Amino acid sequence: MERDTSELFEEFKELTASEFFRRNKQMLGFSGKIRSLTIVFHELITNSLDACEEVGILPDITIELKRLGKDHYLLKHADNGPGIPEDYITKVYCQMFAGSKFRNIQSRGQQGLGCSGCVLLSQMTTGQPVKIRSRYKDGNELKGIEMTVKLDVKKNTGIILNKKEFETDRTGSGIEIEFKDVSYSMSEQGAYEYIRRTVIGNPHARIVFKDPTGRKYTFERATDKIPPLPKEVLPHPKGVTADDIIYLCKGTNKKRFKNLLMDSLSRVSAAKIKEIQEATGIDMNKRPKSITWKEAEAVVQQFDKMKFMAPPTNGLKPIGSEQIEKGINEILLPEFSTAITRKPQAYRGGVSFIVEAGIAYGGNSGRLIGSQRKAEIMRFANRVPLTFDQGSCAITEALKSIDWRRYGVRDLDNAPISVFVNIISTNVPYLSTGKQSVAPEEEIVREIRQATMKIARKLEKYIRTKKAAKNEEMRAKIFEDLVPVVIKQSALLAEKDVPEYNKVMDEVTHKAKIMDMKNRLKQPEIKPMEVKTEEPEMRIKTEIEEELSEDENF
Amino acid sequence: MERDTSELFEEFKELTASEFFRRNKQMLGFSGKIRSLTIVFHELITNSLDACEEVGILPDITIELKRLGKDHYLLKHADNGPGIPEDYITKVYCQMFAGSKFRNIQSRGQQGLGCSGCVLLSQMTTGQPVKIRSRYKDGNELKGIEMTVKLDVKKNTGIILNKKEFETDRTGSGIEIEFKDVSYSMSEQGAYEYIRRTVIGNPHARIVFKDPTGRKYTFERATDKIPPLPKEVLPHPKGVTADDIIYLCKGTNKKRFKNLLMDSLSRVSAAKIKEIQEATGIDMNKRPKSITWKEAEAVVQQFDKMKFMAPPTNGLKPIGSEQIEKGINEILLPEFSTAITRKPQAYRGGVSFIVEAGIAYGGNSGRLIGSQRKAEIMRFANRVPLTFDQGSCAITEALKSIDWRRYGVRDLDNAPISVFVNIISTNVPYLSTGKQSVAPEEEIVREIRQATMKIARKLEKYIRTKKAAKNEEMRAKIFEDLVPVVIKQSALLAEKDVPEYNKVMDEVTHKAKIMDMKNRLKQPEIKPMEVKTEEPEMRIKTEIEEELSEDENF
Amino acid sequence: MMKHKEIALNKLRGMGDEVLEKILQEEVPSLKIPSRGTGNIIYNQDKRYFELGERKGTRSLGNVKQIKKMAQMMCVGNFCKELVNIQKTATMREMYYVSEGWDVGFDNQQESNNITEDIEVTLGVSRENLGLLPEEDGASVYGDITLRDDDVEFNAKKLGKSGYTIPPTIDDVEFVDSNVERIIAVETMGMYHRMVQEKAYDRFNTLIVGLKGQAARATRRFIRRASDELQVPVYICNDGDPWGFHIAMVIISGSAKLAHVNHDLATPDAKFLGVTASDIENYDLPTDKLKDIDVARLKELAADPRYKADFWQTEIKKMIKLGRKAEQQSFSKYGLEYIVDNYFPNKISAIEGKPIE
Amino acid sequence: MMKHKEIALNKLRGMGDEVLEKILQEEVPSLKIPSRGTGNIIYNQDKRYFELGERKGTRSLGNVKQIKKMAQMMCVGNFCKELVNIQKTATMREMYYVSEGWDVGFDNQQESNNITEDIEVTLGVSRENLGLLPEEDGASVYGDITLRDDDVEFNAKKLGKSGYTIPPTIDDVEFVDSNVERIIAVETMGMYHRMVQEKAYDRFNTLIVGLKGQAARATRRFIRRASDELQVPVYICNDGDPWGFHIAMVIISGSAKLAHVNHDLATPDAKFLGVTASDIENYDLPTDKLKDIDVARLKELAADPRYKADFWQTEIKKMIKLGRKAEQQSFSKYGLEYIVDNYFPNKISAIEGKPIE
Repeated sequence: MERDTSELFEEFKELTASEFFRRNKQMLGFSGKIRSLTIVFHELITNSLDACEEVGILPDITIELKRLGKDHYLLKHADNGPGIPEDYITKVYCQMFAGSKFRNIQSRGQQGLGCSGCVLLSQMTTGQPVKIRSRYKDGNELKGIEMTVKLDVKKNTGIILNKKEFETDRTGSGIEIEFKDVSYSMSEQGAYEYIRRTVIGNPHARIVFKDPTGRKYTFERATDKIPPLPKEVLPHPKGVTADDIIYLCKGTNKKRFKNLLMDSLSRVSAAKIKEIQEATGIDMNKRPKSITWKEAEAVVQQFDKMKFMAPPTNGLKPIGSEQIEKGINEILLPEFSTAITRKPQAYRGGVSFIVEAGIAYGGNSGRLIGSQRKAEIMRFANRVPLTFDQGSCAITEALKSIDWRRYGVRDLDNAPISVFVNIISTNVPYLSTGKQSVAPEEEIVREIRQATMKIARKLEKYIRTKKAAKNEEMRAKIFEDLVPVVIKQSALLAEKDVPEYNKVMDEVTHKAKIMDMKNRLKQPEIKPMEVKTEEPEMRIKTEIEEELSEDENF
Repeated sequence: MERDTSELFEEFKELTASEFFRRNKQMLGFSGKIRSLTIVFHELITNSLDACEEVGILPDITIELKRLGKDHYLLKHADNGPGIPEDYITKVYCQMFAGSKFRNIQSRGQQGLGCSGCVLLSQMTTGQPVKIRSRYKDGNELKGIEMTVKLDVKKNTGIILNKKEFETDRTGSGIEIEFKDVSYSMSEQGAYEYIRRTVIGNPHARIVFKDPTGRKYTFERATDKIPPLPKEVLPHPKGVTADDIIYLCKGTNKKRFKNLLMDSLSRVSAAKIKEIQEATGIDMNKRPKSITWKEAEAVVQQFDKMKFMAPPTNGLKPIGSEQIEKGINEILLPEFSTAITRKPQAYRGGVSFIVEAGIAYGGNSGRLIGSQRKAEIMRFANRVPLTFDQGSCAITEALKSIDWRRYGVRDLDNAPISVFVNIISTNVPYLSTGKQSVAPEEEIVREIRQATMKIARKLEKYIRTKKAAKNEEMRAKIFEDLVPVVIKQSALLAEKDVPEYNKVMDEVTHKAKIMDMKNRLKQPEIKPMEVKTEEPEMRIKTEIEEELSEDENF
Repeated sequence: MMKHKEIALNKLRGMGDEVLEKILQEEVPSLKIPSRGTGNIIYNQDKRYFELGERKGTRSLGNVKQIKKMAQMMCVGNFCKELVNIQKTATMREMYYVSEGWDVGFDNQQESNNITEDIEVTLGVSRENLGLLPEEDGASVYGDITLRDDDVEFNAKKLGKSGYTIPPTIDDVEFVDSNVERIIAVETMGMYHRMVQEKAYDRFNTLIVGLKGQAARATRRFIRRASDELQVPVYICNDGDPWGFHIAMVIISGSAKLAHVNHDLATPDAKFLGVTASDIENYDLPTDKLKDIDVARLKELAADPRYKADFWQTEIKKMIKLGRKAEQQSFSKYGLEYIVDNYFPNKISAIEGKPIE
Repeated sequence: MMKHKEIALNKLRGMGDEVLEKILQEEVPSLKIPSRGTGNIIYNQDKRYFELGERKGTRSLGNVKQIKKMAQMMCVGNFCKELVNIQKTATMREMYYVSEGWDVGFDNQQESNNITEDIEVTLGVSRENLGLLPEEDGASVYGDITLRDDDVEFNAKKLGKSGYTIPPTIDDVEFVDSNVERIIAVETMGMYHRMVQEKAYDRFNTLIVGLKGQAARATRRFIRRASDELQVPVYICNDGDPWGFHIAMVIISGSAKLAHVNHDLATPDAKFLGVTASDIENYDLPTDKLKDIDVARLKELAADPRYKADFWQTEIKKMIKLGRKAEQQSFSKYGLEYIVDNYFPNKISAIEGKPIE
């Protein structure tokens, strides 16, 4: 039965990334019908938001989902971002491991798998090509190009089936893409909830969504403030490994090791270089390519011993507590709300991050399950809603570890509360490929706890004052009822007349105090957000669909 | 603040697979110190077992783990498999997405990421190259080659630092590889338990393991029967998608579509081809390359409507109930054990699989936690132990859904029971990248339930008989005590003498029955497995280590 | 010795004989015991109480679950034989301790109670006739009745405010004389003292019986004998809830559990006076909400053959509809004397068709 | 009207007056109520029973938690005033229903009990003197004592086997005549009937008191009066366990809960006869294992000032060491008559220093 060795290796193959992921699509987050579609929404929306942000445009996103058959949908997506130059279109949509986001910058997407992954899923389930429209600035000119493309799985490249230019007066990109084996759901894991949370976490975005029933939701932006452009942040010495240094050395053009360190890492000054040279004995003027692993390791060990300024944080751009409150208030119309944006912190010694938290209580806070409002946790990383794998997430862990009873919430799960947490970082430590949960790094969990407890104290104060006012009123009622009884019965017992007792009554009921408390409980007026919901008119369905196709975004 | 579009795309990059996974090592299962090391053991051991099986050799694997510092280990691994031809060594160890196991065959590993992933992890954490030794048959000659290699991350290829040939009289391959940031643990998730379970699932393998304290464990094989070589199984028509057909069409040299279908899929006969042609109107003599997605979809829809023979199952090679019982008995020394290998079934209409299950009760079954034995579930897929993510696994789900009280086990979690389940398939539906849990496909869960309940009935019978024998004895005792009382008191009441009553006593106590039951409870003798444990002698540690290095496998 | 005690002795001897006979024939002996299971408790429409049917169970020497009980029955039999012989009585608790010296003991008091009941039904002899008495005293009685116990004669109106307490050995007490026109039994001692305080015994020329909740065997036997021997109507007034109803019904038609002795305990002519659901409405009484368990119990009663009369069916349905229950003492809402001044005269006059004061 | 009832009326009036005075002065009225908390219940070494100390709590009109109770106290006060005026009594349950018509009601029976107790301690007047009586009857008494209740005179040896039942209104009963030499109280009615059956009343010339478990207020008052007025020793024989010990001790030295009335209820000269731990050993009685709760209770007793006598300390320690307890009726192990024939004569003779039969 023995076989020859060479015979065994006749079957040896090399796969491209596309071939690999075609066999392992769950590694792209595509598992389960609902999840698959939500991941598609996630990839397209985050790409649009990132693109708009990079060029400082207020995002305006249009999505339409049409049902073509059972588990079969056509998705049309368009934005007003900078568009994609013609040469890059197939790279962005048809090549895995290609992308513009490999820098150390706060961004929503990160892997170079997003768009091409969606195209791969479409092609695997429908065999159809996708249609891309890009409008972009070419020098001073505005250019429009429409392409129909396929992904060549064996080569991990794109194939252009069709291409035509068109005139345009603005920038933006859009895609028309078909899927099978996916499904649209209103559940917490579904695409609609994903959009709703995106709007809460990105109050500057405007999203128009037309769902498969033809109902059109318009989420207007809550603010016209363009979020500042995040900046690339150089890695901090406390956060690099020997392997990172070797990798930097190999990819650099710098002539001297010290220049490489000072230019590629943050907080490394000439004085620090000197300190390192003295401590390690390594010649800092060496060519980077000649640096050995031992030397790299020695440098990293020295980094660990040295003091550096905290990592720079100007690259991190949080939403801001005011904007969060706005987002929460306008969507949830709560009885009480509060938010906080904390100062930057670092985890694992060198990666800086910012935690933002918000709490909404009462009103439409929480999730309506049956007739009861249950608490909901809205997790975000760099403003992107995290939808799956909540069990193992740092945010969940931190919130569950809080003793909510200390903040007047007897049973968190069954309270009408929404807790919002956003983690901002150039390098969010996701737990798994799908980037749906944040690793419970000690510093991050602690910071989320601190932030949430800080605002929970405000909630507690609100709940307490509200309760106290109610108690005072009940208390006064008791005296009004019982003082006359005591005095009447005493008179009967003593066999005497009932005396005048107004003064004693005034003293025991404390009326002034009650008025004062009621004043303190008043909330500022909230203007509800304009979520325009347009029901499809009662015409035959195809008509409605046709009407939408005329939308100039497609 | 607006930036130019072209400026944005200046930063556009294309990554290699190695670069990608260097940034995303958790996608290879490398997260957490204990888990990382267990995954390394898993990759190396499964590769060895697969390789031996493919050429029909009884596996003989040696692993030594040396502690070099805190979280820093050197691992030496060697097997007696067919070895790797010189030209393929760097491909196997230094190139991601390259491998020999992309066929539709029952095998342990599958992704072309195993060995190269280990090398990547080693290099990322230590910067060190790895040393490979391969002994293989080159024509009729035996050749030995030793190489020191590194992985070129930017190019996803290997770099040979050093190479020398040596003489050898046998085949096999071995590796010396260093890791940092990993740790060795005796826990259920640790490397030792992984080996122990491997031996239970692979009773034909011999594994010698020397742990970081110098203790040497020798797990002798429980059987000399070489497992049959699994065969490649062609995909079943019920299990293919339109995309699969298009993919086949692109990669084929066949001239006619019908030949492609008949040769690439199982159970597709000429008669079936005719049926398809008639139903779909597609010309079956067309060139495969000209097949459109629509046509492929039509064929798949037709497949769904047609009846085919069940998928061929001769490619699936289960362990066999007898071998499983042997493995269980010799490791766990149970009071009672039983195992079953079920007939092949198919899930999702076209992927065949076999479920094997075993139960051990009493003795060393279960896990010792404190002084109590708790139930343990030993999950396997294609004989490979599944260590992580047990919560969502089909095996866990199936076992938890069984009402164990019906089988005489009042509280499964706290019973001295080990339940063994192995799923054999050319295509085990793993839930996640790490291949640590099996998706709860309806058919698989049902089959695991059926298999386990079948053997649980035997367990129940054993427990019941044991209990019944005890009850019969207690029963007899009651009669011996009470018959005289009744008769004496009756005589007193009737004011008469006490009569002779031996015969009645004999009738009510059933002595013969008790003897019979006791005979039925006897278990066959079990010879405990030879797990030789050699403690390091009390010499200075370096001496022990040097002695081992002389082992000819390295 | 009284005749029924001689019968008891003969039956005890016979039980021993039956076992010995079988042994001599080399057969496994067994006893037939009339079943006390619900299936064998039959409501006799004519007699208007529960009695045991024909079904019997077997207790065999060859059955592991039955032999211990069989041994216990023989031991209890011998103990009772001795009690009857020396003309004494013992409590069940005393027997339980005496059994320490036997070849087979009891695990607990309940077990010895069950075995005693087994003997009662097997031999058709009541435990009182076997010399075994319950610990509990019976009800309190106040009013004009002269009794004789052993040599002592006394009148239950001349024994102080608490009246006469019915002893477990009531069958040994002779009813010498009485001129009362009726008997009124009430559930609580609170109500009993209220009636004594308001001199209801004179105003209504009645015996007042304070039941203290569920009526003891001795109380039921007393009421039955009083009904038979004094030939006057018996009225029962309890709390207006399913439990009050049933305390009355057990006096009237006996309990299922004591089906084998109901022929001596039940007083089928006794009448339930109240508190009824109609009373709750008519008198606008203070009430409590019916609990789930109350409603469930009411539904059980509605299906019970003892309650099949229209009166009961109507009142039970009305109470469920009302969803409320009321205590006897809730008439105090209208003042302490109201129940004696108004309620009793109204209700009893309505039944008897003439004023009673 | 008896003098103590006049005192009660005056005190009730005073309570009303106190509140009115403050109102007239435009101050928030409050009442001082002697504390019934454990900290204010003090064992009086000389008197040998618990009484209340000097500590007092305040019930103020200005306190939201106190005003309702204050209103309830005033209402109960007016109800009692009426009862005393018309010379009647009512049960607590009746008052609870009467309170329906008041301006402030009770949520439950327990609340009205608490308020009644508040009034008792505040005014220093017992509830019986305010016309409020518990529902429960007291113990059974058998033996030669002649009593008079209202106009009726009777002897407790001539009332049938169950004897005389002590009514809640025992203070209105006159002790006319008695020739007994002692009083023996027993915990269970089983033992009571055993003693009656064995004619212990004649053989020991004693009153037999059947306590029926924990002694009611009326029983304690009867024993105290009998001890005072007949001038004979009182013996108590209970189960040999912490609960039996404590039933005896409450008769002897009163309960903490009723510290405010112990001066009328306690009988400090009464003696505990048994069952003691020594009896268990000496008579080799059938026993049960002490449960955890029994041991905990025994340890509590050992620390209780009422048990500080050497006798008690020794017996409690011995019982803990034995780890066993025994019931009164367990003497039946030696035959039903054993306890009357042997145990009582032995134990009482030893105390009195002479044979008693």
